[in-house]
Amino acid sequence: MLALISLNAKSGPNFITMFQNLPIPFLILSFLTILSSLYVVTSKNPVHSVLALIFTFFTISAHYVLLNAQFLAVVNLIVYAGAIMVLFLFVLMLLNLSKETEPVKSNWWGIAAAITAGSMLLIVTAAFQVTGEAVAKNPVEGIGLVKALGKVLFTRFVVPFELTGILFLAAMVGAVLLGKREKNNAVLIPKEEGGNS
Amino acid sequence: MLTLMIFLPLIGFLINGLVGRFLPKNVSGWLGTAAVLGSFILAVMNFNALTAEAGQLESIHQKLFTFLHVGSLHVDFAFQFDRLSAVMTLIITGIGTLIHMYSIAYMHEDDGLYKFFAYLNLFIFNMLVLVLGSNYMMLFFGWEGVGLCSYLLIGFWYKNVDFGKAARKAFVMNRIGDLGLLLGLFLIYSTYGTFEYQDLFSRVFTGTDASSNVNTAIALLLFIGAMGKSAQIPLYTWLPDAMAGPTPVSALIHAATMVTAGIYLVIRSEAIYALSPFANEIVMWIGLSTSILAALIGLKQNDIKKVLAYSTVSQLGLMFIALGCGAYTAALFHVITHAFFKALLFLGSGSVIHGMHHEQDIRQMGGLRKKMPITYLTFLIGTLAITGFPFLSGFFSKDEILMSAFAHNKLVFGLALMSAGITGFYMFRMFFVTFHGTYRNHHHAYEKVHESPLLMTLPLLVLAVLSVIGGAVNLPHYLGEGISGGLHHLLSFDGGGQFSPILIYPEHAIELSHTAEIALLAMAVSVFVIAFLYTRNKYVVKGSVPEADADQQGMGKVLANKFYVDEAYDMAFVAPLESASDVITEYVDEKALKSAVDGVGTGGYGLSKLLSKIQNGNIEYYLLYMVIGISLLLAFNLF
Amino acid sequence: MEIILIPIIAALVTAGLGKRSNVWISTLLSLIPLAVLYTYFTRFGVDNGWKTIFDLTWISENIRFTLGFDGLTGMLLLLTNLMVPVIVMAGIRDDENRVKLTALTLFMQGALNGVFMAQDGLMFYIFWELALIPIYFITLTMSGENAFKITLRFFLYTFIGSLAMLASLLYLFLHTANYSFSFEALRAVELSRIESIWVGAGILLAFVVKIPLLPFHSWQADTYTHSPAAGSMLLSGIMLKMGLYGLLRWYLPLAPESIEFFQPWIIGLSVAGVLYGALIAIRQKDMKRLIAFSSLSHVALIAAGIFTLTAEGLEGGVLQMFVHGVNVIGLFLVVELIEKSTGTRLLGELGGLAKSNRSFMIFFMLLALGTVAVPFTNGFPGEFMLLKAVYMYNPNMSLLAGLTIIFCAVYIFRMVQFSMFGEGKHEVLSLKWNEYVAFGILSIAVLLIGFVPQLFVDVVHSSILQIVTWVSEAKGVLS
Amino acid sequence: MNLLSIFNQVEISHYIYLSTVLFSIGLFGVLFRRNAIILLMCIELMLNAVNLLFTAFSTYMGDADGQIFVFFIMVVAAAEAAVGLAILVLVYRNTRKTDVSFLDQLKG
Repeated sequence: MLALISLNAKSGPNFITMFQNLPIPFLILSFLTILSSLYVVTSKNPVHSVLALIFTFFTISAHYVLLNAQFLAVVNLIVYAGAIMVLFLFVLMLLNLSKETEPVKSNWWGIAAAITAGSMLLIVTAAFQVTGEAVAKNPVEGIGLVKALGKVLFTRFVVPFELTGILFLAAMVGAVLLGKREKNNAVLIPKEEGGNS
Repeated sequence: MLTLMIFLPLIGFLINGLVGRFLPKNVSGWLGTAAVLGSFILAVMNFNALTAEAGQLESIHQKLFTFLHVGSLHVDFAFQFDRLSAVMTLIITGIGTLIHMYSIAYMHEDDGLYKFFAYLNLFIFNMLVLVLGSNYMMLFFGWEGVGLCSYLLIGFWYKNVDFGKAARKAFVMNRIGDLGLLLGLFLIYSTYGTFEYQDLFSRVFTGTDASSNVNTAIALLLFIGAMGKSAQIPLYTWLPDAMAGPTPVSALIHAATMVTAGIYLVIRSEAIYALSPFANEIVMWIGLSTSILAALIGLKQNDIKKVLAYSTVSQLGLMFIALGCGAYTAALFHVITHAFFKALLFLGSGSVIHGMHHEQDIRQMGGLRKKMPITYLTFLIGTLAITGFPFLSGFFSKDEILMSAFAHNKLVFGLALMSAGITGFYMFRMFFVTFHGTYRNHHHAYEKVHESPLLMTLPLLVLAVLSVIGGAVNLPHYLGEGISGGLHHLLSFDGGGQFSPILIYPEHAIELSHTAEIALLAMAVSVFVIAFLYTRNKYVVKGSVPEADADQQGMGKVLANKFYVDEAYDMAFVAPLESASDVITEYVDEKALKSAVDGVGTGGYGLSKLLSKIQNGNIEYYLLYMVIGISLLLAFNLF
Repeated sequence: MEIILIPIIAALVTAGLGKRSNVWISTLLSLIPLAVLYTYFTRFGVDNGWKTIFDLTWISENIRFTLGFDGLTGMLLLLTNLMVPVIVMAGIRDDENRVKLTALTLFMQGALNGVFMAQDGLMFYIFWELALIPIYFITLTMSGENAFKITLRFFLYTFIGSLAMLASLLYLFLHTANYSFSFEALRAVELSRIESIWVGAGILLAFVVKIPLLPFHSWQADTYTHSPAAGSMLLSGIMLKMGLYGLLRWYLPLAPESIEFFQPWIIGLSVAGVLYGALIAIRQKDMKRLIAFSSLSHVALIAAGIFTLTAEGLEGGVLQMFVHGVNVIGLFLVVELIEKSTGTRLLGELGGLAKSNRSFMIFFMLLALGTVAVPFTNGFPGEFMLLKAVYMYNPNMSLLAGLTIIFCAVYIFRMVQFSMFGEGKHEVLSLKWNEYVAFGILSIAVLLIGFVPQLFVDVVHSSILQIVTWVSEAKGVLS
Repeated sequence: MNLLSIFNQVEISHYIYLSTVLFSIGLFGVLFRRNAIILLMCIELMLNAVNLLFTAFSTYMGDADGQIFVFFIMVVAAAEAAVGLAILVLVYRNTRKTDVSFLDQLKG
């Protein structure tokens, strides 16, 4: 951390002053994003986690709007908040996991995880401090709109686009296959642990 | 002719060694004898060629091949027959022949007779290489070779573990001396750049290549070798033990020839020794102390061969006194006479042992005079010769040593005279106890004691004659200038070559008046008379018998136990060495080093166990490791 | 090339024949390379440097399959191809392992020939490792209960050493002008002193482990003791010489700038090893162990001699390499026959064997004398030269190293005494034709070298001269 | 079109910090939680952090490619969630657990 601070001191505004000139909406949004994402990982109740995550996605969509990526903002809401998270919620409900069933991990594990994640954060920020250069601002009107995106997607990225279709197909088939109940599907679990009900 | 002379015994060795076991005993015996006899005859012929009236030669030199030529090292396999070598060769082959002959009878019962003769022949060969080599390397070959033969022959009766031990002791003690000799050789080579006697000595003589310190170092290192071979303090203890070998071996190797190799070495290196008075002093004092010590121990020994062994050590000490005083001729003279009478005594004792059915303890003997007349007579002559009975060979040679000591240092003379006097006591003690008095052995009936066969008594007789007249080789000058000093004239012959005489430097001239000489003679004779009368009174008139070792008291006990030197050596060298070996084996090699290596191995195991714990299948851990890994990777790239 | 291929083919043939092969066949097969070697000597001679006699593009244009021949190589090839027949003839017991052991031994012969002839650094390394493969199988599968542990220790040592050598060779390789592994190219690399010390240390480590010098020897005794006789013979008689050969052929020419740095260390360690091995040997009860430590002591003296960088030391070293090979193989053969006859090789349980078999006794004595370095046996000239070389380096060192002539007499004659002399408890079986021939070859070697060492020294003379020249040139560059 | 002229007030670095923080929180979740469903959610969170960064760069540099990538990431995320959840349901049916520790039973 000391290294980080010293790096900051070298390369511009320090950690506190860098927030001073920011627009209020951005600050509020960011604050909410971080808060809700923290709740996602710390909440003991999975349902709360899902709900917090959906909220996070909403805030991120708001960021997209701020960034003039309107199409993405909408898609994010539809796909993530709408589809994926509902899927999560649905599975939770289906398995009746709303209670706090998760085994508690020991403290040292939490500390280890925090240290590891923290050091990752530190390193990535430090990396930016060391190598980051001011990106030339080159805003182009309307690249976040469907029209512009569609043009790029169906010209330069048409092959990957088609490939994602295949990926979806595969995922769909896989999901269906996995979901199918089989007679003898306890292969994963040794008998003596008696997992099969 | 020279080569043939040297290689005849080797041929004998090869024949006996390879096919000896298929030959009848007599054949292999006579074969071995013939080889040495042939060698003797050739030696006489060579000697005549060397000293022929018309055109005397300094030496006959013969190079066979280059033994080694590497870098700065050049060693020829070459022989040099000069006057010193000639004298030694004659002793070796002459006495060798007699002892071979004697052995045919002495060893006739032994199954390994052919082997015995093979070893003896090999010994003669090595001894010839020693004295005939034309450089120090050749000397070293022979030096080691005779040591080996000595080992083989001491341990000849290999079934006896103690004999084997004695043999190894002899070899190892000799090797200690050899190491000194070897280092001396290295020093010679690095100083003078050659091993060849002629080149070397002319360089020593003319050049100022080396400081006197270096010469002293060389002389002392060579003397260490001589100590080992000639059984001087501190390396003498092997010689009495070496009596484990068959008696002819004791006569040939441990009395007449091999043990005098040390004397030969010093005489040969006279040029170097003469430049180092300090080394000479050391040689003299070592010789003196050895002479007295061995004589004292000899007083209380009851094994007939042990007495003779200590006597040999003592006489060798006397020779070194002479060398230390610069009386090289006297030393060589004593080598010759000593070879005669000591071989005689040993062979005589062998005859006694043979007659007594391998009994060696003189307390078990007595009164053998009547049963073994020839042995008795010859033994008497030998005893008289060694104790200095006037006008026998030992008288002249010993007196010459004493006189040179007198001229050099009165104290040394006194002590040497004492040593010579003690000789009289122990020799007569042994002689009287063995041949006079009453027969005391209860295991063998007196009637069974027999005189030895002719084959054994003949060499005795020959040697007895030589012991009587041997003094003629180098008569003192008070007997007349014309006939005296033969040996000295022989050795200091100067043919006018680059390096001429064996003895380059004049002897420390014995400038004594005739009166003084006569006085000294009188002292020596009176010491002899006292010894004779005292022992005769004690052992013949009173008929007392020496006590057993266990009954000895006070000083006698110390002497009977040989001053506890063997025990002291055991404590000081053998035991520490063995425990050092054990400690190193157990702690350093097994524990420290091996466990260090095994530590690497078990460390590897431990590490792999640790790593396999990491691979426990738990995905959370994997995740953690993955993230840590990525972090490290990034961090590494970053800084 | 033939000399490498023939033994390997012979190994395959032996393995293929299986139980149908016998001592005759394998002996004859192992003797063929000797004939080839003879033609090498006549065709190429031993003068005029290290001649390339086989050359083939291999991995690249500059990493070639090159074989060379000169006196030094010839000497080592002679040792290998003379001793392997001895081992095959008499050293392999007629039990279930015979075929396997014979095939592995023959394979080893080929690999060793490769090591001694390789003129390309990479080839040298590959043959060096290839020679380990047979010994790995021999020690692992035939050394009794502790085989794994012993083999592990052995291989830990050798692999670490080999890897260090590979690293050094690679470093040199990367600094060659055209990325070549050839001896000449590696030698031409100019190194600074520090570089040279590191490179030299890497190369040295491999050789020092194989020799082995003092702190790196603890693989030796156990491996020798527990391996079958043929394994011990191969290891001590020939494989050790790889290390010494490597010193002469690869270390000295490739990293001459580092010699001055290592010289006092290696000589010090060697002299310490001489005494260390001798001291331990004095009290060993197991004959094989005794010989192992005696070998440690003798080989250390060779290393010391080589590092004195004098002609006496180097040529004496090469001569002594040959001599030690002969003697140690002979002694192991003696022990093998004793063990085969009596079922034990512990000195306390033996005794009086001399009575039962006289010719065996003579052969044993001859080999023992050779080991003790009595004049007119093979041990003497080499030991003399080596001690003289050490004396020229430092007289005090030679005094210490010279103690070996005393200790050696102590332990060798102790072994002779306790096994052959005294009252008989066992008998040695009478020798068969193959054992007679084997002992005959060894005895001739013992006496021939003892009487005319110059014959053998001349063979290596020009090779050694060249090495000495290179080393002194490099020293000139430094100073 | 833009609701705020954000370029003038917010540097790209702020988005980088934000998304890094989000990513780290997701990472922490992945490491800390044992419930497989939460794990999947944390992964979604991390993916979104990346998406945000992509979008930010895309906008600041005036290049649409970044947003296309976000699009693809969403596709992959959706597929992943579908398959992952299907596996989860299957596992739950067998073990009555959604704990990731079941994975140490895998034999490979």
